[in-house]
Amino acid sequence: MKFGIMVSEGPYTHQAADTAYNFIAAALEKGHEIYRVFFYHDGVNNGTRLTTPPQDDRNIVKRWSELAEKHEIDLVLCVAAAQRRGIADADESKRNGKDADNMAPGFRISGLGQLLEASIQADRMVVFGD
Amino acid sequence: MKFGIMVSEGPYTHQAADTAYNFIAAALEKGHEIYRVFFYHDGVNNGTRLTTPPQDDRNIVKRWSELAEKHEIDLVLCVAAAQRRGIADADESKRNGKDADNMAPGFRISGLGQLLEASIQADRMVVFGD
Amino acid sequence: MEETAGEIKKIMYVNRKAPYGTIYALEALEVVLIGAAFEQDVMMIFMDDGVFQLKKEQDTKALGVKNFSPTYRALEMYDVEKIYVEKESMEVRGLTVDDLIIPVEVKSNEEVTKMMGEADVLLNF
Amino acid sequence: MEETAGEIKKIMYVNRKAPYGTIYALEALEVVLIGAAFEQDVMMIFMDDGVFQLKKEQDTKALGVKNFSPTYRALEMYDVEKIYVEKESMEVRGLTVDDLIIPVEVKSNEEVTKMMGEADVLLNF
Amino acid sequence: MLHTVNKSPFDRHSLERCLRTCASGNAILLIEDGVYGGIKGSIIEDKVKDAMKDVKIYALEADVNSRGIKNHIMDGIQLVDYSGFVDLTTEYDKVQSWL
Amino acid sequence: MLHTVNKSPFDRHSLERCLRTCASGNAILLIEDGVYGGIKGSIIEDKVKDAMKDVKIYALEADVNSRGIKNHIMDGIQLVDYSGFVDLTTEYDKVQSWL
Repeated sequence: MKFGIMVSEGPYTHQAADTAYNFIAAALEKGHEIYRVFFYHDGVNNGTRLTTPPQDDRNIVKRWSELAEKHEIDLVLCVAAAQRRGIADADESKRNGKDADNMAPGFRISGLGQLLEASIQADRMVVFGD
Repeated sequence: MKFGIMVSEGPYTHQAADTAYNFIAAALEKGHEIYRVFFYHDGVNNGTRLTTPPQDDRNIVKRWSELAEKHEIDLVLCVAAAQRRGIADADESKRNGKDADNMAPGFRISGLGQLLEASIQADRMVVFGD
Repeated sequence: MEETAGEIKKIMYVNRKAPYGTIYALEALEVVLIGAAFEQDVMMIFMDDGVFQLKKEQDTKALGVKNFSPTYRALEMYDVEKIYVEKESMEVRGLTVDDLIIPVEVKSNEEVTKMMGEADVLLNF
Repeated sequence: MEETAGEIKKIMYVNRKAPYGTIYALEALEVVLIGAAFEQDVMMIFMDDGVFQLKKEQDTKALGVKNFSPTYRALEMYDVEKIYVEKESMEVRGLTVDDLIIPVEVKSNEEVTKMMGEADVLLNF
Repeated sequence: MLHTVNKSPFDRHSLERCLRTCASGNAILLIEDGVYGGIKGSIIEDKVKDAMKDVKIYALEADVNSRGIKNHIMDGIQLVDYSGFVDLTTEYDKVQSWL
Repeated sequence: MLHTVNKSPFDRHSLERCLRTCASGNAILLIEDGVYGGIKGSIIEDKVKDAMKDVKIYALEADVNSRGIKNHIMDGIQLVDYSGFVDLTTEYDKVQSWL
């Protein structure tokens, strides 16, 4: 089956990002397809490469990046939500007149249409939030 | 009177950062002293200069930076919380082996001791969170 | 944008959170507005604290944030016409339809259950 | 660090949130450990879902996060000895002191009210 | 002692816990989504009224107005602005935030 | 239709709202802090038991274990792992997350 996933909270503070990751890993293991993971609200904070979690803790951002690379999963950060919260790739950073960017590898920034499209294309839409 | 403030949530998602700001502005207006604002948990996300809120919305981060400059207020981001969430000044960024930093002007990164110290030194401690 | 034409899904936006205390209501509204371009069969249900989103007389001047409640009035222009409010959620909060900024269809909890059952996709905010 | 010596304040850490679902419990514990160096008169109250922080038998292997509940056992070494749990909060959740990972003093809601009144500073997590 | 409650009583249990735990002579300030606790005709009204015999209840005006419930606030709940919020924190010896 | 509840019923009202709104034949999966809703001897137990006449209730094992409540889960609530969570989402036609 084809899954669309929405993640609405950032890493570490709420469990949503962990549950979503574990769900997706299990779905892939069973041979399902992940059509897209759409990060909305504080969920965009999953896409910053500047996190440095404690040595004995999981690295949530890196885990997403590795998942995207290994399984070619489309990880999309909502552009409007990302602007509000200070997540930017090089293009966004330039467009917003910023002097730095912080997006992690494996993510891309795009519009809310990507959420709707995933909702329409996927066989199942699952929302993880607070 | 001397106030210590703790802000436990990031900008935009929860109202805590707005309430804290409005409270502090009113306290300063009345001649009170703000001993320190300590940003903990997701509160550290108040300290990123990469936010680009919509034109017709308030700029929460900039508002903090301006407040700090105008009134010489000590805005402290908890280092452990900031590392987990990807907020770093130039030093932190270098120490953590990162290629970029994102801390906004007027903030500084320091340890949890700063929260305790504020709790002890201030006449009143007020916590804003979720 | 309409590569998805042909497939029409029943999309239900489930709005259960109050405005201003958190951003979910505002960002949910942004989804609905963008979603209109996809020409699906959409409906919005306001239940629990979500009914407060539609409260009349919101005045955000002293708060210093944007009052986004007038945007609900624009939903009609976006062809979002199926807007439901759960009866029990209003009652618990001491509200009636006269307190709401737009005309809505009031549905009982039982009817909400049925509508949820008939939707293809539920988007939760 | 002890520039503040001389002033001893009664600091009450108010723990009302469950572990793992959110990070507040873990980060509150970090405050308490660091705070021990300040040699104040500290106490911790666990009430509402905060009592779940002290639940025995936490096993986080399948979750993939660190089990931080053993750290509560270390509080004693940090001279954090006043650890209270609200009786009513346990009852509502079907828990007893036998379910808890460390010995605590059980306080009624009325006693909690009194203790809060006697504290100088309340830190809320 | 001043208590702040910032969550809707229809979503969370924090207002009820605050009402149960606050001491006679304390004050409660409803802020953010907590102001919904001050609404007339809601299922929480009786509990709030009952508490008002022992504690003074305030609501933050900016939060009341933004939510459009100024005309719905129960009699006896006093509205304060941010300056009034600051005054309450100085008038009482400490603050308990029911997060 | 599958419902997920991720909040403690002692903190929020989402489990109660879910129990009231779900249809006969639906399933409910307790995840994250929602697993506390499955505890024996709590004040919510009767409501959950009552709902189990019409809906099947599951709890996510990783969340149950991490919270140390494996031996406290009510009879009739079935534990599933993440793979079982995925199966439930495919078995039922859609998911309602009671955030």
